[in-house]
Amino acid sequence: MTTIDTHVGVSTHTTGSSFVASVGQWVTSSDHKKIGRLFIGLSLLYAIAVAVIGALIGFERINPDGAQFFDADAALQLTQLHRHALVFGLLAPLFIGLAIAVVPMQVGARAIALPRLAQLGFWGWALGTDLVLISFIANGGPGGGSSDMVDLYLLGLGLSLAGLLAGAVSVATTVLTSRAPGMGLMDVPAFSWSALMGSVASVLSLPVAIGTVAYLYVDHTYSQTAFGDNKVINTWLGWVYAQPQTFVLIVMALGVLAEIAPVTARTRQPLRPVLLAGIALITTATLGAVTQTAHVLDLSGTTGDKLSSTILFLFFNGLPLLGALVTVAVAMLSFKEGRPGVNASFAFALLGALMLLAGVAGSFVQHIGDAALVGTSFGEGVTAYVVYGGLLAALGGITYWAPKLWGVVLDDKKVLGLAGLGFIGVVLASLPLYVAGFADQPVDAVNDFDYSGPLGLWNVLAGAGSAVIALVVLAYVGLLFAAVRKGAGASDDPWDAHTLEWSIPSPAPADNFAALATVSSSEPLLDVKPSQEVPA
Amino acid sequence: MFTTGSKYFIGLTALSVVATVLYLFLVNPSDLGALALVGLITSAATLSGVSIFTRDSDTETVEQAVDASAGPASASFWPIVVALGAAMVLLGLATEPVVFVLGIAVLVGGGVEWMVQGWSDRASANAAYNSEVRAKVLGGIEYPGLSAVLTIIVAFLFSRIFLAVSKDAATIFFMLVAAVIFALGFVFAARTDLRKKALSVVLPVSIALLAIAGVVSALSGERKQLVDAAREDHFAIEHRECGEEASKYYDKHANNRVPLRKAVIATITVENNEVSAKMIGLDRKVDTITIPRMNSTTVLFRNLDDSERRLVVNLGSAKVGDTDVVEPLGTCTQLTGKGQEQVLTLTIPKPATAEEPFSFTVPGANGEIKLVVP
Amino acid sequence: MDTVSRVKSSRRRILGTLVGIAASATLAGCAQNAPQDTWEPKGPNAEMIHDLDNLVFPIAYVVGIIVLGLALYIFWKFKDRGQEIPVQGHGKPYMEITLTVVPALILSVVGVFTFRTIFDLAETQDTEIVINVTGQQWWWEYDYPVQPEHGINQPIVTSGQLVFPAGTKVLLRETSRDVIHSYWIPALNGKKDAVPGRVHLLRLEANEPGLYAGQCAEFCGLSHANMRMEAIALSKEDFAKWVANQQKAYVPPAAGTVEAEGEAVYIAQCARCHQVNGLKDAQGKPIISAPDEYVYSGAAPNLTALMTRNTFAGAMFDLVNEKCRADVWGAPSEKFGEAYLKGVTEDCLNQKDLRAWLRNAPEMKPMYAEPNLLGPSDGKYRGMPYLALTEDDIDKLVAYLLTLK
Amino acid sequence: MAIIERPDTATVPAVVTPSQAFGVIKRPVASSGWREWLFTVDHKKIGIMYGAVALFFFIVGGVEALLIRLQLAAPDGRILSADQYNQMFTMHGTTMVFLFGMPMAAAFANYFLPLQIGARDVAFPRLNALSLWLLVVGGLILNASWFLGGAADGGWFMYAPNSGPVFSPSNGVDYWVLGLQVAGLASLIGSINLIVTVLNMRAPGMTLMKMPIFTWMILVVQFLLVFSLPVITVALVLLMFQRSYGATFFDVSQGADPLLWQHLFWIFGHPEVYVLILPAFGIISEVLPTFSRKPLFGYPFVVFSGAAIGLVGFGVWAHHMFASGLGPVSVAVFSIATMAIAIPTGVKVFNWLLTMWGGKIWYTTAMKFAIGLVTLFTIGGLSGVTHSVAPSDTQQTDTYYIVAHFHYVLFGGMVFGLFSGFYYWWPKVFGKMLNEKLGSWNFWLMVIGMNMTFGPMHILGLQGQPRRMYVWTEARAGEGFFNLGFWNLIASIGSFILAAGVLFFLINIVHTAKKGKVAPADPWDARTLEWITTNPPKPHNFDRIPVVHHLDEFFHRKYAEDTATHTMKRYATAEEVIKAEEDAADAHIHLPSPSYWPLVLALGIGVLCMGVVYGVPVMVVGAAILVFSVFGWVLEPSTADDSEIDPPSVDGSTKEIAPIG
Repeated sequence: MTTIDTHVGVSTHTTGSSFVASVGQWVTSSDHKKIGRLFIGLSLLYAIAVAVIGALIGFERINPDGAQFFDADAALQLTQLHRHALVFGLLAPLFIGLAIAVVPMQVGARAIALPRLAQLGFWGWALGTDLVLISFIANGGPGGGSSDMVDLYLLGLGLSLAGLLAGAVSVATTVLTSRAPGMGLMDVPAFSWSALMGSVASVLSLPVAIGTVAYLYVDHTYSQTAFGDNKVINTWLGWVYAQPQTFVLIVMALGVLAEIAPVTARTRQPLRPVLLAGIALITTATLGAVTQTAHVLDLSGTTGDKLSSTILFLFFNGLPLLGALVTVAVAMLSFKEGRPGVNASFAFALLGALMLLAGVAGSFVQHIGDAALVGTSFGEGVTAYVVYGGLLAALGGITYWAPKLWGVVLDDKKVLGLAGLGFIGVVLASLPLYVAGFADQPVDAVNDFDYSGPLGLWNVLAGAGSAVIALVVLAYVGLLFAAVRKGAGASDDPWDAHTLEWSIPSPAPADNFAALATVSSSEPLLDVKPSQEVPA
Repeated sequence: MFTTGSKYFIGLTALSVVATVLYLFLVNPSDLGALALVGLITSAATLSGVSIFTRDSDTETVEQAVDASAGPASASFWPIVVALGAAMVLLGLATEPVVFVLGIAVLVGGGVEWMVQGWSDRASANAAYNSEVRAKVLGGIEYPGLSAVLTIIVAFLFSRIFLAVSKDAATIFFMLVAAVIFALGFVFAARTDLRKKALSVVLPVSIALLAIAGVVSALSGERKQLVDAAREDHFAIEHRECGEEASKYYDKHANNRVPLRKAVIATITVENNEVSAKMIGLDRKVDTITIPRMNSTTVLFRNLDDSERRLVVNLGSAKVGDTDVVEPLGTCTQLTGKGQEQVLTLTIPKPATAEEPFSFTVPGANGEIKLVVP
Repeated sequence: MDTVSRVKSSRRRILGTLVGIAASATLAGCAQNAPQDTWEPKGPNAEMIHDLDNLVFPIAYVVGIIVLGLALYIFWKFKDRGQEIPVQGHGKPYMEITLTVVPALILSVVGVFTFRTIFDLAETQDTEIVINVTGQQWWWEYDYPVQPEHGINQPIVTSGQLVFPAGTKVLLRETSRDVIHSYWIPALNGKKDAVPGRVHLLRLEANEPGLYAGQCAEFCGLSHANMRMEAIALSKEDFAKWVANQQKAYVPPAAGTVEAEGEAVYIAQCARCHQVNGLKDAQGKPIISAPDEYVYSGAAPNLTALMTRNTFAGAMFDLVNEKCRADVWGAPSEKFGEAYLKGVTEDCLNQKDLRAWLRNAPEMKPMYAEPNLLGPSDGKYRGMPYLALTEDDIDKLVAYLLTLK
Repeated sequence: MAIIERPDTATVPAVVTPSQAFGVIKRPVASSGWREWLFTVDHKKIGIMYGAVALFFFIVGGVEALLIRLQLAAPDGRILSADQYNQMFTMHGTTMVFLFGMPMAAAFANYFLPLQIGARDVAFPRLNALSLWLLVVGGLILNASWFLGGAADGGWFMYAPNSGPVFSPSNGVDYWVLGLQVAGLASLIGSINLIVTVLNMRAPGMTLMKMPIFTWMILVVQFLLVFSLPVITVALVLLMFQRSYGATFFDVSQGADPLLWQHLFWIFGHPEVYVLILPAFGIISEVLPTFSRKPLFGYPFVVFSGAAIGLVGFGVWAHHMFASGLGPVSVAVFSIATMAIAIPTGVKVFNWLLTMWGGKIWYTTAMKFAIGLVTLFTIGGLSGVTHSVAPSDTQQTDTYYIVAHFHYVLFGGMVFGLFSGFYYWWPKVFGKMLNEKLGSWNFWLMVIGMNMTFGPMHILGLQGQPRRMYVWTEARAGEGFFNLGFWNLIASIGSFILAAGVLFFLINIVHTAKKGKVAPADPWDARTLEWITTNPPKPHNFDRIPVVHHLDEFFHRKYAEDTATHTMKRYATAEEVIKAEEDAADAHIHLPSPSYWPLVLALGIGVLCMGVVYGVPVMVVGAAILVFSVFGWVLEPSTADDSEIDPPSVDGSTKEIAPIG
């Protein structure tokens, strides 16, 4: 227990008020909330951009002749960029940022465990992604024509992955080492738990990706023999963009739902261990992806082949689906105990989780060999469901924690409206691609396919869905901006929540907790305000 | 002295050494596995070093009151610098080597700063003392390093501006700049009360101005004469004309040697349209000059006439490379005005022959001085 | 003798007498007829210097004897014989000042004479003949610019022995092709460095025909000790003969003789570096050597009329055998020209050294300490390389060289 | 043993002190053995080590000289090859000037200058140690070349362009350049140190004109060094870049003028002559008065003539270049300036003679050597006047006449002065008297040998034998029994007699160390401050800093003039004077702790230098050591920890005797 109230670094750099000083403050800050907000802000920008690109791709796929807006090179780069930005511009940084911002507060730490590493993580990711962007613009993505820029793409990708890895390491370490006194690992709040799972999985899988990138770079630059030229980069690197690797991060989306649901229902989370197990299940199964073992259900061959194929299929695709279902189900179980009620953050989280379920289920179906969906735009639909579902869930989380991060409570009604609109957008952006997948529309292709007939319609719908999403994100960011500018002071605990972060002022001070309380249960705040608890 | 973490890594190092030795003896000395184990040794040893250096989790030296991991770390500039350095390295790898080298420098510099800051942050509980420790260790490098970098940047920018503007403009402009700097310096020296505030305005503004001017100049390219001059070395030999009129080659190339008068073996004078020569040590005119073979020798040319003249030395002819083309050999001074002098430095490896005598002439003037190389 | 020189000479005689007394004791211990003796001037320039010596050295002797005598007296007189400890006086200013002023006065007298002599020696207005002197590791090249008044109508290049007319004011224009050398004929003048890139002037004049020996005086590398020179003063008539001989046309040896074979060997082995004026190849084109392509400093001695010289290899070796050498060195000045202009005849030739030199020059004269370190000079030779000539070739070459007179 | 003032615990904050928090290496506290010497910052120990190093190199240089004389004893010598001979005379000159002459003067200066001005140490003790180690490193680099492909072969003057990579392709010149830069750095650091010491740390009452004459001469020398060493350093750097990095400062084909080197070298080289000789002048200016029982005659004149020699010495460098073709005007000016320098030098000789005039001369070995200097230097000085006359010099320069001249000046002058100092101060330094009988042998053999070696060289030179020739030929030796061959032989024989004289000195050292007589407190009835302490002095030199009232303070504490008889009467013995000082010992004496860093730093510089020859990786290692040791130097605590000091504090006392320093 301490009463030290000065922190050298904090006190010295909060005085400046000019623009330069404030930029300097953001650039040099090792405050996890600032780092997290940088991650969130930038990835929301990417979200808008990626949705616009998605819309363009959708509209591009109308003409039976192919080329609508772009020539073949540009179209190829555009699809590659779209895919890259969805995963590493949007999904991964958004959740790692959210985790960096929220997790230390949730577990009762005064700072993130490795603040400067997290800081390095952000800048590494941001600059790496910039390099990737540059390479795409200069025709250097996978399959691109400029050899130097392909190098740059690989190097930039490596840097951005390393940045994300650094963020993930910080998050995982925080949960493992910096918990408040008395908080056992099973007492960790659901979101922090999912963050732990997600970041540990990232820590285990991202190095593999980085290694692959390094191999590819060396090979591409110096020999071009081991892996082939840039046309086959996707063969080696495609898995990092694909399911189930992307599930590594959506556990945090489900974690958001699991965090918000009991608060909204004003009850303790029932079957909490099952919930945590469900979350863990997804990542455990997902991790197998890094082995690149074929996990398509293939029912040809001998009985033994069938058996092993089935087991692998069920393990890699079935278990994530099972875990996701369990997680959503147990989270919703709190409504059975508590009182029903809906607010914007819950709506976002729930809708996002549903989208994710659709995506995970889609992934399950996709990997049934007989369905012949591998290599079709069905996969794009899965990715869209997963990424955009994650986006919705993340927006729910941002809405939920906005008081702590920005000191504002967003207008519930407006956000609720956006949630609805977002839901429509995601469904529009994803479902038609499922359909198109059944119609054998090839993945990633843009121009060299006959999109005549109903296919054109599906693609237009998907494009429109992306556009809607872009608008939703834009509107959400606008709302957030307006609220922050207005500076409506949020109360310390607007949601009447359960976890430690709500015991401190809004917005949270730089060092989070003046005093560290010893906790004795999973819902420490409920322990100190028993009167508000709804009787079971 | 050894922290818990470092003990672990030291142990790991030792274990991996043992494992490697056993592996090498018992399993297969040339196997890749040995490589992996050596890698393990290296990384474990590095990590032990790092953890000893950073006093990882060494709570003994830190006052109990503050748990280093509990509070937020101080603001730090270095992570972004390191990230920037890494990005530059990678960008440089793919594009320009110079970016790569700069990136390495930034990376190393940022890394060192980061390490030292991390190390000093744990030196004691007293932040002021810690920053003093940091300053003591790094101050000796930072200030000279930074000022060197600044100096290089300023010098580089200035040079771009110099190269872009014309000679006269450059002279005047920088005389003005120098005057302004001098005046400002004087004011700052005199008005101690103003200094800090004013400096904080004047310095950034002037540096920004300089940067803009430098970048603009660099983009606009070097002034025409310089570009021409750079190209002139590529002048074909037939353009090297030593006539009465101005030569594009010789009259732009000032004689780049400034030999001492001691080394002048002969003086060739043109007066009243007549060429005459005197050799050092002889107090009379000569019509033959003898120059030792294969020895750099200097001849002084003095023009006493009104018109501009140049001294030409004819050194026979030679074949061009392996071809059969024969071209005259020789060189000349720049056009020289009345009463002015120029020198011509010659190193002649081959003697003159009867068929091809060497000589000094002055185009437009009468007379010829024979040049003898024995 | 005109009046001035008589006055000069009488002054010299008086000084000589003075010096004689003081210096005879020392000089008695000196070598007789040392060829490089600085105290036996044989020309006006060296005499000017010697006059100064005759002033300075006696002064030094006298001062030295006074001071050392005083010292000895003090050492004896004030020995500790049990006398009282003296009063602790700190000096006498008048004494001090006197002892400062007296040396200053003496030195200013010396200074005035020095001053005058320096400028006298630097005089070049009345030069009668100019010779370019170029130093190179480790020999000297002399080239005579065209000077019709001396019968020099085409350039003469020679080495080893500087030949010039006696009683004539000769101006040497010194320079160097590589490192700094110093030209020094003690009997005729002091030394003057030959510095690459500069032209330094040194005036020589010999009173009488004769042979004056010298030695490179500035350390110039490995074979510095082997860089000697000889200056040959000839009477004006003899000099004219010498000049005429140097310029005479080249006469190729008759075909079929051993000398002609020697010429072929010469063209094959030597003509790359050593120029012989007038030598023509089989097509009748003049052969112009290109030593700059093979030799570091860029030149090799010109061998036209080699046999008119008495030395070779930078005057390190005699080209004449000992008997003939003694004839030249020992000739009285009136007979000297005759003896010298005889040149090297077959019976006078120093066969031993010349053949050894042709056999393996680097062994005879250190030229590079470590041949493998010649990198910076592009592997060019410093001095004459080992040519791997057969004895047969050497015989032919010697026969041919004997025709170069 | 040193008196250590412990840090006052009351004033040291209890919080972490920087020395602990840095975790840097602590200051060493060696009390015995080799570490006591390696890490010491005590000016006396450093002085002794300087002396040992210099003496070692004196022997090395002497052996080189003997080999040279062996080669030249007869015509066409075969002892050495041309290359070996060139290396030999180059290294003989270099060694004797840079590794014997200067360091030996530095040894005397280091040891006696603080003692003579009543200080406890020099101003910057660690820099002092650095100077020593740099000298050692420089000497090692210079002499390492013998074993690494041949030493420098361009003469100690190393004229360009003969020193360039084309004409001297072995690495010898590179080592020479680097070694001299390092040794020059050592001298420069040392000179700054001594200047600051003299100007700031004199005992109370000691005005500049009450300073002992030896200290004065050392001060003048240090100023000479400060102004001349940068010049040679620049020249050496130019040469280094020319040789190692392709610069063309002396490359004639690139338009350079080789005379640039000569000017740079002699602007340093001429003051260097005075750097070598003035300390010897200072020594005998102490010895002569002591053994004549009279103060120095005309003290102010000697001081000012010393300063004048130093000053004018900067204006006469070109007299080494009279034959270089400077042109008559420069030659005339430098000729006259050179004559001018004879005047203050003459003043010195007269003052020494007049010091003895009316004295009560006690002929100890030290005195004999001092007298030897006076007479031999006079001869050298007079021959010097003969070649200040430029036209004569064109006949004399680069001949053995010059060799004779400067050996009379430097051997008859400098070496005799230093030997005088050995005999005079040996009891002070080691507490034992050098044997006078062996000393007598030493002196007379050296006098005879010296005159036999260098006297004939006058004749050799005037009769036309140039220097730096690895062989001389009989053909140019002249006729008669006394021809040049005879004199060459005599010189060679003389050199071995000379060597025998030096050998007697070495024997004397061993003899004295084994069974030398223990020195009384004041064996010579001396006159200056260094004798107001024990033999050898305590680590802190003086128990109380003496207060000075007179020039020759110590003498005046012993003697006073009897006003009745006007003679000097003794009123106190030396022991009584010293006792009086000890009784009033100072309470707080604080000496710095030893340090590792001067040694490490010097090694780093050495490695850095080798990098010039062996490539960038070596240089990087050297630079790393250098940077590391600079940090160590700056960050190390000012004293060792209290707990480190041996023995530990007793009863919280703040003053201890500790065997350090």
